[in-house]
Amino acid sequence: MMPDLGKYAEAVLSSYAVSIVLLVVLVWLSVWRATRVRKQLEDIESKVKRDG
Amino acid sequence: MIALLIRDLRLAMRAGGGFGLGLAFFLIVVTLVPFGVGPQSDLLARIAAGILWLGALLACLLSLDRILALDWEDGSLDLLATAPLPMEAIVSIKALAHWLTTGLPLVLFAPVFGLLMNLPEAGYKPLVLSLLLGTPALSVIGTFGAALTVGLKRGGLLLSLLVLPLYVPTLIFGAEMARRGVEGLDITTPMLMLAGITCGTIALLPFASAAVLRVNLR
Amino acid sequence: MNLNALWAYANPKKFIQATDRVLPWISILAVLSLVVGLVWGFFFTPEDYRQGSTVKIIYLHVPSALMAINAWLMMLVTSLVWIVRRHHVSALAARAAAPVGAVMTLIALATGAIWGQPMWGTWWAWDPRLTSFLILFLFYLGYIALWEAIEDDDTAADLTSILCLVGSVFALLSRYAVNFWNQGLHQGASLSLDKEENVADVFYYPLLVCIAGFVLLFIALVFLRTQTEIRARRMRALLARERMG
Amino acid sequence: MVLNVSDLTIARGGIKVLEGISFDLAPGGAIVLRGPNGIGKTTLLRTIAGLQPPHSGRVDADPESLVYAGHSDGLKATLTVEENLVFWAQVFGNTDISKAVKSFQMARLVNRPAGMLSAGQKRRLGLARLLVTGRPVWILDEPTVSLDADAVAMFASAVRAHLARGGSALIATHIDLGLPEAEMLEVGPFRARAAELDDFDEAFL
Repeated sequence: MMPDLGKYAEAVLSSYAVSIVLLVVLVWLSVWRATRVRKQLEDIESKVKRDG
Repeated sequence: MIALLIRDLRLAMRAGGGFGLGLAFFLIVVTLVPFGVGPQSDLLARIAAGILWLGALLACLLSLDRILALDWEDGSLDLLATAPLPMEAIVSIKALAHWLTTGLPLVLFAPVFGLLMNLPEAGYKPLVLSLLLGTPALSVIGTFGAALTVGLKRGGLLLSLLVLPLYVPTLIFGAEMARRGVEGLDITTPMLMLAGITCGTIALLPFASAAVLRVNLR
Repeated sequence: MNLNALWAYANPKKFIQATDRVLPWISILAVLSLVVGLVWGFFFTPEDYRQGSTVKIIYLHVPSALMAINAWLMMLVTSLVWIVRRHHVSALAARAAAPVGAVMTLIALATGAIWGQPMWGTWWAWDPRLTSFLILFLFYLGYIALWEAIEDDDTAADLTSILCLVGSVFALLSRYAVNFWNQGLHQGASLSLDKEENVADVFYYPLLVCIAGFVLLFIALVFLRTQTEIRARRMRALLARERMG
Repeated sequence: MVLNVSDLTIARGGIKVLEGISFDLAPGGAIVLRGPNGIGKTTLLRTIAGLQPPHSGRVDADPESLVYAGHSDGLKATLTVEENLVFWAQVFGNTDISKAVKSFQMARLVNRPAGMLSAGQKRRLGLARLLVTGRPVWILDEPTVSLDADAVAMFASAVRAHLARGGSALIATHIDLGLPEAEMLEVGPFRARAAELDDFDEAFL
């Protein structure tokens, strides 16, 4: 399954690891903040509507 | 306009520090470098031009936040903005005052610091010339940064972060010109580039600085 | 298509409605093409006769480098739109894109350094391309820091868009200056119209899929993050309105 | 009319604070703006002075006729009273400062650094600045902060002299200035109504 990367295995694997980690962190942070802000806004909107 | 320039220069003189501080900082940088890299005179001679340029740049950076912050705090900027001076002229004068109090002394004293750094003889003229051509750009770019961060309470660090990347082209061409001078190579290309950058920033950047300052005064 | 109709999406509400419809599809496509491209590139491409298996890094390095520059270009365009037409969504899209661009720059730098180690024998060389990317990264940091530092949203939008314009000019100047300063080890552009000279077909097709994946990922992230910025902005406006009573 | 404000709406931080303000200021006339703190008097004056754009409506005035004095006086502590005044006179294209020095009885202080003045003296110097600009329309934001009763009277007489010469003044203040001839304008009724809720467009509200 794993291709033979030869003497450069470390370099190739570490660059894939670094990049994928960075991308996942970026996506996760964006999604996390999106859901949080969406929820906060809904709370405020419902409160404002209730108060008139 | 001249009144503003005279006032700024007078303030720099009265406040002490204005003229001297940048120079003193420059001297300290030049003193500390041999402690960091060792006292071998051939090594110092090789890096002298670069260190002197870097020292000048840092000395400039040190005083940038004073360009506009003091006038902002005491309300002078509001009043100047409603005065019959165009904002572009105000920021240009501010940059000129900064250059006269910081850049020009550095240019004049650069040969002395060159002596300390064991700068080869061929290097003095290109070094002074490159500083003379380059430091006005540093002041004008710095004024833009100061205008961006003028309303912020802790703007000092942000100012450095914003301004230093903008300093890259000036530093590269200025230091390259001085370095080539030391090595006795042709300095025409970097000199023209440096002059071009300085003229370009002096001509165009005040418009951006003025726009930014107007936004900050809203 | 009528270009003027495009401006309708500058309305925050309409922007959120429209992007909500397409966001799931773009996200699925982005993940799909990234997985396909990276798996293809990692498992099913041969080694380069000169660079050995390190050539597989190209599937990350080139797309992220492209997106690092394109993200800045997109910010430049949206900043101009904000300055000229004053559409808030445009300014917020620039704000949303900046961290994505910064991460892309970081990936390009990291993969470049890791690649450089076996190829050039050093982690970091002051090579013009690498140096330019480092400077670009600094520009991203300054831009993001300025957005964060200013409280008033419209002031921040104005200042950051002017910084983006000025920064673009100086970034270009720096690129030229850095080239002049050091001629560098980096190979020429990996992609160009006459691909025969640069990258062989076996590497080329998975690379294209990866680039498509990065572009789609960028679009999806910018849409999502712009929605977030719009909502955060509306939240601040509602809170301020409440304070006024 | 030297200043004509019609249906002006102003915003602070993107939020409307005052709306539908209209008034005229004639040569020799004065208007005093009254209203509680935070209602937007400062924003209104800054908008009229041209420091920030109006949200909607019009301000018609010759920008070369206005002079603005805000909360801070724009004085430099290390410069003397005379140097401060001469500087502002020159910025506005004048040279003579003697009249300003006389009106605010600052003759004894001219050679003293502004940093050595008391708070009230500083404020007087800031107001003396208005005279040296030579501009007819004064826009003053809380001009009597930190002035004692005598100094307030001095200020009132300076404004009166200015009006008598055909100048005009627009003043925001809480206290009674002793200017019975000035017209009062209560800004409270112009307070902006909160924006409609579901109208979620460019303004985010």
